[in-house]
Amino acid sequence: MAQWLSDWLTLSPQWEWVAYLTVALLQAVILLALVMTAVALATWAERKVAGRIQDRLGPTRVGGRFGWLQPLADGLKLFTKEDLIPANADAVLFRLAPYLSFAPVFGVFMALPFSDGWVAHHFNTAAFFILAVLGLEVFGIILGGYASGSKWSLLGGMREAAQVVSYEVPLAFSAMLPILLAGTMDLVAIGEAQRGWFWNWFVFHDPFTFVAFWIYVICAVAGTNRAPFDLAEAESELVAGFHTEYSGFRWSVFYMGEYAAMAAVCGLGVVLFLGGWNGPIPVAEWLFGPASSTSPIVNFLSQLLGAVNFIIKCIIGVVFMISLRWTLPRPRIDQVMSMCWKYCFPLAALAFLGATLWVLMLPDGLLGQGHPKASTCEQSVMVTVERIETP
Amino acid sequence: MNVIPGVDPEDFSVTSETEVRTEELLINMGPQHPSTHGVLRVVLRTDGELVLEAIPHIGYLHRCAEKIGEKVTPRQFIPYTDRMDYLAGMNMNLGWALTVEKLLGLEVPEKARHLRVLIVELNRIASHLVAAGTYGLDLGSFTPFVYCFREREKILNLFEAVCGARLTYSYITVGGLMADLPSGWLDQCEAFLDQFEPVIDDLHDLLSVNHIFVKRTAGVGVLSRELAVDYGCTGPVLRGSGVDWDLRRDGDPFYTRMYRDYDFEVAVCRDGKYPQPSPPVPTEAVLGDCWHRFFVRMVEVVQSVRLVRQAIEKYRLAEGDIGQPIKLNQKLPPGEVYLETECPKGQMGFMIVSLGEAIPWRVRARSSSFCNLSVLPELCRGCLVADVPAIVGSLDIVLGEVDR
Amino acid sequence: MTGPDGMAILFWLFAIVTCGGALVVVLSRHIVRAAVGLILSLFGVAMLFLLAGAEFVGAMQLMIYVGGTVVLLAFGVMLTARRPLLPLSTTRDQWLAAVLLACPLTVILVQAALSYAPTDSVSAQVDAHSGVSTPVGMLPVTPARLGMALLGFSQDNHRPDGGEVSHGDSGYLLPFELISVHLLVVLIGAAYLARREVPSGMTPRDNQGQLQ
Amino acid sequence: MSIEEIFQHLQEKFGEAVRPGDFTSIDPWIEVGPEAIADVCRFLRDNPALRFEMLHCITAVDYLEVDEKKAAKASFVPHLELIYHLSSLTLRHRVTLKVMLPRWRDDHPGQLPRVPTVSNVWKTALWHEREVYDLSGVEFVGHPDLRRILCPEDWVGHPLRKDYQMPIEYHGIRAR
Repeated sequence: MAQWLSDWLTLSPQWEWVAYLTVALLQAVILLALVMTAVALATWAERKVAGRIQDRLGPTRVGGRFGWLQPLADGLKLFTKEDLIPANADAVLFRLAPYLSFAPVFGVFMALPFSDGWVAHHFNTAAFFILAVLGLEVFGIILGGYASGSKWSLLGGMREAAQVVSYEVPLAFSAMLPILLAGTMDLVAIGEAQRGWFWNWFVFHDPFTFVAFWIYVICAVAGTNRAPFDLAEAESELVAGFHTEYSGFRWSVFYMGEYAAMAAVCGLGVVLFLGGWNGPIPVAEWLFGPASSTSPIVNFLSQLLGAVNFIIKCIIGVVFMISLRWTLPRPRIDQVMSMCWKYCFPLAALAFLGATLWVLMLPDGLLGQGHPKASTCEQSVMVTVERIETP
Repeated sequence: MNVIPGVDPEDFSVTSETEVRTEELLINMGPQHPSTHGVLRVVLRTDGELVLEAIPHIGYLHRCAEKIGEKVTPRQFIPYTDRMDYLAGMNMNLGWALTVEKLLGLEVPEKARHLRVLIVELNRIASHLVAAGTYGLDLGSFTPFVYCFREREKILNLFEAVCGARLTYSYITVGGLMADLPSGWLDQCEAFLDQFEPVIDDLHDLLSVNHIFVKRTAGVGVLSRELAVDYGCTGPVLRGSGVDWDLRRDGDPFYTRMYRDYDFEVAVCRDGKYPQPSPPVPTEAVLGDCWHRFFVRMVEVVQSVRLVRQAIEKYRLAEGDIGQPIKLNQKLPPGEVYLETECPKGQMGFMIVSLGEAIPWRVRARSSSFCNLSVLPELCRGCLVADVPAIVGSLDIVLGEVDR
Repeated sequence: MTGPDGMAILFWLFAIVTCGGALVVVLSRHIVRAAVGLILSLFGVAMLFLLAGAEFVGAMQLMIYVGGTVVLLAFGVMLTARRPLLPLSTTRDQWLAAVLLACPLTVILVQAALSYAPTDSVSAQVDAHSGVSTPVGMLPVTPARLGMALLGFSQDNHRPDGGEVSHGDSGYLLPFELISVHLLVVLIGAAYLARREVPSGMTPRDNQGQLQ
Repeated sequence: MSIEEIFQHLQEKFGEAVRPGDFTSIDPWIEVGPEAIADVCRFLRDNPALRFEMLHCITAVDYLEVDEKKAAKASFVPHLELIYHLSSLTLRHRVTLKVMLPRWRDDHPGQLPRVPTVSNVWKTALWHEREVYDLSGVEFVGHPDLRRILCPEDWVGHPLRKDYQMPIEYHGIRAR
């Protein structure tokens, strides 16, 4: 796109970077808009789904029939609320913490492919980049807890950070299985590998990836401090954990960070395990012929259909996480920690081992008919070796 | 335990080599606190996550109702009994009314007796619903709370139709009841009971057999039989420890006469099984832990529904009217009487000492939550900070009753 | 991705962030601000890697340093703080020693940086995937190649076709194994050091018996 | 087991310290001397034939006619009564014990009457005795931690005494 823009502006070479910069900014704005709508949708969905689960209506007054403008109303309220900084808080860090916890999650969307070609920046190591960036979010929590100056928010922050840090390990481990199956860390390739009918999705590839998927779900929920694992708010004397002292806009940034993280983790899970933009029935292939057909319009339409598939799956994931919150009680902090280290992590390791054995022993799947494009382990080795030979 | 005697904890030079020195923390839960069910202040001395000692402080809601009892006639004291356990106003009224009737040697007509059983058992259901809902809240699940309060609203609507009030009824008074049932009320009540039974199963699915709930409550705050009796715990807290004792069956004859022709089972865990229409007991649950205390209340709700249905039949068959309460300033015979009744929280005892005038000489209220709460330090020693709300919630205390 | 001077702008931006962060670490009297400064400087380094097209190393830097080490440092600092954190005050002679050490080091680094002959990147080979232009001489670095190198398939020099593996050809398998064993030992050591003797008196969880 | 048999058991063991109260009233009671209450309670709990495991409550009733007119024909001499309600869950019977105490020790107003504690027999007495001390002003000798439980720590006077006067103000809050 950048190349096309610079020709259109007929810029001489050394001014080319202006075109690249504007394209980058454009993509950033689109992504920010997308993240904001995702967050707004998530907050609205949270209140509606919670209402339905509890046999009540949820917001219905603000804006039209189903109260769909409620997030806007919340946002407005939060922006106009007074933004106070506690007396013995560390002002500089207090201001920095919310943005330190929101920015990484925004980074995740940069590498997340919405459809075949629709990815802000095509990372070769997208999955690894996303896991690394998700790790950054922890520091926002620690800083928020510390900078608030009160013993309780520090305790809350520490407790939540410990949980997030310890759940990242099984999360990364279970996310490695699709990488193993697809042979690369490039999410677009992983998505490609799951084309065709829904049984080509990695979650149905073999029993080990199925187990890994559910471990991924648990760790995703725990890693973003959601639902049954929101320990900090639970403890009676920690009140609201690290963001007790925040109010107004800063608090809403933390709030957005949480929902954006939820959407990001759902998105990653969908691409890794549930076939990303490939719908359960390969409609795109029937309608628009093989994937990379020539005419841009057809190409665009198939990518659009892919994006719709992806977004629907993400919505289902988010609604699932929300419904978890309103049905299950909270486990205790030591139960959460022991579940992570005694159950999730060993199981993830076992699943990883099982998947590798499965791939080696049954290269083309249980029923003998191969996998559309997924290169098994040795194949990926062969592919890499050939590529090396030809400089 | 890890503070070495004679060493000033602030002195850094001495760090016992075997031990990473952890700082003991004094955490102050309450008196305004989301999970202490009212103005209860618990000071926790903790070492990291571990609670070394829990010291409850009460008295924030003390109105000295007993002193007021010496200034008003028994019928005028009824509204004060409502404010003691404000979640079970009817049971409190009944307790006081029966105590004075025992002193007067008064017997209410059949129709009034059945109506009293009906109203009191409905109030027990409402109180247990609050207990179950707030216990779900203490452990983090919000939905059961909403379901419980939706059902409780329907009961409060029924009470509002009967006596005009939703919380402090003053409906059962000495010598009978303030008014008879409005027409059509019994059908509404039956309609409520019919649609209420499936909700109990929902609550069981949401809480009693929910794995995380069981993990949070089974084996936590175990109260042995001897300790429960020693601390004078009564009601679901006593039955949760396996003691087969229910005043409606084994109480003072003057009180058990009221339930003489009703059949119900006492909700207690007899060799691993509860009275039947209830899910199985999970394996991790130890007799006397938070789970059992919670489950006893759920089983009691089922028994109360049975009692209300029988009371409706008997009320329809009983002829005559519900009789008249005693005059406002009727003279009391000299004497001293103590009577305990089975309230949702436990055995609520009332004592009246009269020297022959209309105003009693001394009024005494023995509160069940007062004794149930006194066992808290015993249960919280060595548990985790996250267990304290679970234990306090399982005791189901109401501070109005504790402080009187 | 961007023309040569566009790249320069971004490079200078991230360089400033890195050096600024480092300065904050050194000069700040407040230990947590120093930690944040460390985060920013390591973040800057990660961005420099990404700018240079080495996505894998950039992400690795992010995950290990920023996500792991500094969080560990923050945990260590905040959890052991007995009373509000003491301000770090460096005395006069410490400054002297620091400057004496720093000067020769900077001289060496600057001299090395200047003497490096910039490759005349004539035609930037734009990578189809990431759009990162890498000078012609270098092969596009992908994690697959790194993985292979670590597992013994030598990447840096072209093996004679079909010849057996000569000395020095076996990639980085040995160092890879050595490091992992070393890390394991460190892990176990740390766990052993931080263990907590169960005090002889009350075993903390005698009635529930789960925790210890 | 009826009140007479219980009294029989106590009579044999304690003889003079135990006096028959009133067996004909609605709630029959036995009178016990102040200094023997702890031993009687321990005996009632431990004796296999009696086994009173549960102490329901301890009540203090203050007999003092405040206004002079009625004081003349009051049917009682001013004194303080402690009433213990006990019951046995296993043998399903109840008993009420009474202890007669002077309103003030050696009649010096302000010196609370003394009674040995039963908190080492039933742990529920720990809080009940604190409440009686707090509201009615009776000192329980041997109680591990006798402090006020319902009124604030620095409250003056014992509200349930008949001659109790509400203070004018408490920490700046007007009370009367």
